[in-house]
Amino acid sequence: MKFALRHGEDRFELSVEEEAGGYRVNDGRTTWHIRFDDRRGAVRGVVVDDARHSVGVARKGDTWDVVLEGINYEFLTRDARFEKLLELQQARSGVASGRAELRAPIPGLVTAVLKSAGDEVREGEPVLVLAAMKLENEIRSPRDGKLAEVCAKAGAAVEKGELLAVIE
Amino acid sequence: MKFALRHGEDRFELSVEEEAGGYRVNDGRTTWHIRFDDRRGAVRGVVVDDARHSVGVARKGDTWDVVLEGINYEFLTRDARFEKLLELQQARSGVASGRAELRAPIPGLVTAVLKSAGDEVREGEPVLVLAAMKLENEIRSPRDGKLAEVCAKAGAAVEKGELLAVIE
Amino acid sequence: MKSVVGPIRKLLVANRGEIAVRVMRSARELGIRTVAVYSDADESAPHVQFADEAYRLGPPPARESYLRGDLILQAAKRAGADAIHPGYGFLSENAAFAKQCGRAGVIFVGPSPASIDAIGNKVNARQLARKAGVPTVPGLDRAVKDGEDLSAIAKQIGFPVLIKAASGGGGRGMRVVREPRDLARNIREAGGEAASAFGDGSVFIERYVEKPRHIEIQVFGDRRGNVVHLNERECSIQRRHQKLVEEAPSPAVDAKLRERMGATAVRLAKAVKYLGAGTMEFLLDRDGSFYFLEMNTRLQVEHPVTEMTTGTDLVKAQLAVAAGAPLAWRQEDLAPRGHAIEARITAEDPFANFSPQAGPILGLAVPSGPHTRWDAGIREGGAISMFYDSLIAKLVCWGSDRLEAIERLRRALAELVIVGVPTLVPFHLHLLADKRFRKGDYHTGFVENEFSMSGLDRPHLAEAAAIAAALEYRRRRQETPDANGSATPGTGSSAWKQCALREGLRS
Amino acid sequence: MKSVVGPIRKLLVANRGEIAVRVMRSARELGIRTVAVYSDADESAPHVQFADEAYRLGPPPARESYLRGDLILQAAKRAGADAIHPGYGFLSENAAFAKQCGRAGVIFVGPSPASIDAIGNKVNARQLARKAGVPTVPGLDRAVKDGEDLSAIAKQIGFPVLIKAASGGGGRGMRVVREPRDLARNIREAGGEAASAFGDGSVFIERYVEKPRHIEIQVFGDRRGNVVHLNERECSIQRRHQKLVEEAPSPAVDAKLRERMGATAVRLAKAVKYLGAGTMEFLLDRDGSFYFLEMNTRLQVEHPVTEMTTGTDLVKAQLAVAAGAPLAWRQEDLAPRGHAIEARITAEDPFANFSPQAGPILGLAVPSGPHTRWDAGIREGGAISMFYDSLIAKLVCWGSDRLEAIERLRRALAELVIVGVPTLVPFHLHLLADKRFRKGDYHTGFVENEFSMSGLDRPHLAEAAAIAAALEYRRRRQETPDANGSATPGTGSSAWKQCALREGLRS
Repeated sequence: MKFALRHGEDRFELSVEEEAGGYRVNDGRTTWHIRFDDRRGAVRGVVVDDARHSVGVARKGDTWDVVLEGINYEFLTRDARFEKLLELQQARSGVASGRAELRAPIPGLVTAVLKSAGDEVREGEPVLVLAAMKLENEIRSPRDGKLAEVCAKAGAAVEKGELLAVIE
Repeated sequence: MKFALRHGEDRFELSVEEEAGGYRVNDGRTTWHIRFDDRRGAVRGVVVDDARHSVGVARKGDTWDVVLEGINYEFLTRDARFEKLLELQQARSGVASGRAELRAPIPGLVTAVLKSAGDEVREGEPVLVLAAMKLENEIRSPRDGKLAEVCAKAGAAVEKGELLAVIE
Repeated sequence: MKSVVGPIRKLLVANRGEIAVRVMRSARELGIRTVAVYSDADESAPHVQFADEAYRLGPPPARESYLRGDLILQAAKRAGADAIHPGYGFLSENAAFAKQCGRAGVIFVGPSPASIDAIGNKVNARQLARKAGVPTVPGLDRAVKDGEDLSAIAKQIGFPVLIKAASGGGGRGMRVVREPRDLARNIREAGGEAASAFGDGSVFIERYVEKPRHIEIQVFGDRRGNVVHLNERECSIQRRHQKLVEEAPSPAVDAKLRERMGATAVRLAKAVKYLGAGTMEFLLDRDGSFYFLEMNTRLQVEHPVTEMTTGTDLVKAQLAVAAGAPLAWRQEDLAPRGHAIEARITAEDPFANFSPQAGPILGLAVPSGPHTRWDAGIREGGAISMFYDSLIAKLVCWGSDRLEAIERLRRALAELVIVGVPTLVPFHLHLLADKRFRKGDYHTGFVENEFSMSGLDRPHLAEAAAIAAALEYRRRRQETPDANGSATPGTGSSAWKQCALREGLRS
Repeated sequence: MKSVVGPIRKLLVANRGEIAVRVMRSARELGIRTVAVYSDADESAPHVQFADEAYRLGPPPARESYLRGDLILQAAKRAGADAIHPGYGFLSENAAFAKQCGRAGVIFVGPSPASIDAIGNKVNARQLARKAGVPTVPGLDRAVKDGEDLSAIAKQIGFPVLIKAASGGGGRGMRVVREPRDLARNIREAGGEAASAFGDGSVFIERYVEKPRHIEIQVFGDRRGNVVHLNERECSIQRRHQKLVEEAPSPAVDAKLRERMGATAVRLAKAVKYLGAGTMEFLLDRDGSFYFLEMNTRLQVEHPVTEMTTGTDLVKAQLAVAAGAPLAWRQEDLAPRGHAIEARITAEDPFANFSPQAGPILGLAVPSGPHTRWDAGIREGGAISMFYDSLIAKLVCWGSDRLEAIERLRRALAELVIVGVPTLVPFHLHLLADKRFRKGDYHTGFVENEFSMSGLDRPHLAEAAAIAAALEYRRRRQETPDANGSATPGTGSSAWKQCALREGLRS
């Protein structure tokens, strides 16, 4: 069975097969022999070849959160066929055409909306202010362009990843 | 909705209704106002009238384990209608007819079977020996009678509650 | 202003998170009943679950809940609480609230409003210090006035200068300015930040000391005027003036300097008739001279390193002196024993410029064992709210010497697993392995200017993490077709199809 | 017999549960790689997960796994371990295993086989003690012989007498006999129990001291012949000779008695050239006289109370002296500071005659906070196996005095929640509230003869528990029709019907 995973820029395409005492996992270049503690609960043991790790793993909405040596990895996990489909879709949609989305990097409260739909913005120019954890964060435009849409409203609470504005 | 619970000799028949901010629970004599922390996880808060408790609660097979002030309660939980059915069934079966079952009080290893089917036993007489946690426990007959059946075999591991012998 | 004194039988803790739990632990051990207050975001938070009683304050934002002194006093009245412990942050250094407590006949566990007024404000504190003969950093002895000629002031002090808010703490409203032309803008910005954080926009200016150490002295006073100190804490591991790691004793302070700094702090505390726990912050220059910065008139986040090296319970001592008892310690019993280090566990991503994170706590494995302390306000199944500070827990280790404490903390950090939000754990593991840190060779600018997280996210770790994610995904998918990954054993392939279908619909 | 000495880079821990984890923690802090061994029952147990490497020994029974010295040495060879730490129990006091380690070129972290032989056997130990001028309880200086005239011996000693196994510890093979006619039967039974527990059925007889205290002295020796003691531990809270609660210092020992008992223990340890951690057990009579009982030639379960009152890490010290280092402590640095108490958390039901319990750990909330230590070999999602000892964790608290330590332990016990198996927690909560215990007024027979759990299971608690069970049952039933109570939101009534149906089928 094949699995495609993404964490930030990194992509992993892993094939998994059962073998005696565990699994054989391959990413096209390397093969690992894995033992994975199958009890329930969020903290488990995983043995990669001979290296033993204590690993935290839990599903969070659409992603899988994995913690290893304190580092938090957030994986989008899909089977490989599905990943191909998704890429095709994205190629067809606006992603490749120069459209940029401004999404909330953290959950927070929108305390000010500085631009309106139709405004021109320069790269680095603040579009709105998001307050979270006692700090105010300016959300800036990733490039020069025109605001096609501003979805955020001052006073509204937004979730992480929520669409705030679209630049074209 | 009505619930019947048993813990050892104690029986509780509780009716539960939702009310603002929580539940109203009644056992026929007393009414309690309850708030119950609805997050997931095994350790939760329960407020009974004004008394706040931290409570551990988890399902274990057919029973619910509840821990309160360190004390472990094991409840057989069924709705009240079902409980009635069960009692009828038990009344019809051998429970009331003087048949006694010898069940393993703890999981362990049967290290010796001292009696065979057909043997007469007196109350308190050891029938077999169950080793668990470095101690040997003699399992004794609850009353005078004749062994109708001895299911336990020396050397076998038994689970808690497993039938070891039947006395008639 | 009369002060309320008397036995404490019921204590309201006007705070949340780890410090509320920590305060309630000591109260419990003293047989004092505990009362929690909470915002709607915290209805089933650990501090609420821990308390004997709990009262709702209001909606999640602090201004509508934990900063509402009036609602807190109402709750205290309803509960019949004799005393209020403010923790740190929120209303802990608010003289007006302390006054209101006094008027309502409730003990405020902290110094008198007069002491807070006298020394809690940084400008006043500097003046007080000068009078008491305590050295301060050269600077303006008062807040900057609107339209004032800044160039003259700055020339007099000399660049670089530091702009600081007169009220509050924690680095908000602080700016370093190296060039005269940046001065006016920074004063404006700092003032704005201070106004929104503390409700007081006044700022002042002082010389910026290069590569100093942040050393603070814990002091403690009773109602009879006795004051002792409990040695120093080293807090130079900071980022944007937020402390990340604290230790006691400081690698830069020897017994002689400890005695000098301690005596200075005690002198100043006596000058304001200080009651309870307070902290004098100093800058320690590389030449061994030290300057008084400000006083925090409350319990500090980092108090556990002092407790572990002196065998004390500072919260119990706060409650005792607040109730009128004399100090139970003599100065000579308080020499530091061994070494303790605290790692602040915040929900911040050290790989993403320390950006704060909110989210659910999906899994939690907590370190323990010899000489290891875990103070936390989180639990599995709970959540980190975006409405409050990102500090979620503290991990503190003691060792017979500094190196043992460091190695113990590394061991304990390796045991800690928090699933659901990125935390500072990888930062701490990296810092504790750093040669300069291990030698004790660091200053307040170390983390920002001389330390980097790059290269830490090793490829083999990401691979192992991806493998774990894939295997867990596979296991759950084989068990169940539903979105919550629960355990309905089903046939692998049909489950697979349903899952793919649902994900297809979602994209 | 040559002894193996040298630096330790990789340590195999020949044990399981809390003590294996505890030993590995110290090894980690020293930068030593850790190797676990496990039986099939422990494949994903905490001690296995904690280690850098892990090797399977065999099936669950200890005789086929943790007692198989040959398999353990094979694992050490495969792993390239320099040393083996035996923990307590299992092979920790087995001179033959220590000898095999030496032959295999692996450091046995413990005393030499010669020391174990000389003092590990109780009969030898008594003779040694007499020679060294250490008082012992009047009794037979050798094992009872088959067919010996017991009445003469008993008359000489005087009733009541105590029958004890010559090897092993922990109360197995022990009997008090008050009447001459019960003597022969009890010797036979004790011998049988000892034979099955320790592989050695020899027993001996001594006077039974009435209402004594069980006081033990921690000693420590290095390869150069230096020996120090780390004060006493009070272990009189026992049941069937199993310790339940231990504290340091003892409420019955003052500085003068501590010095006398300590000097006695050091003298005896020097007499056998004792290496590493060992414990001299004494009976303390009500008149202040004390009698040597036996020596445990290993780390004790209750060592944390010593660590917390002396600021030490006994496992690190064991590893250091095993590798040839001299003791790092001077006797004058080891005076006890404050007070520590340990509660043994065993899977035993105090409401059912302390019967041992096995089962899954379905939920776990662990205490923490100031001066609180949790040493455990369990985790949520794991299980208590019927194959091993019922000790699953230890909760230890320190306080500036005994009463503070007691109140802190009560607070911490109240935080502890273990769902899935009954534990000793209610026993501890009840004991710590007992007036006689709080006054320090108890002896080794206290729990069995003067203390009762009756009346503790208050009706309102059972009601609250029943209510929680009903509400949780209701919530899960409304959410899901499946047996695992997972989270598929469904319509309440149809879910209900399915559930009832399934349960009907099951009965």
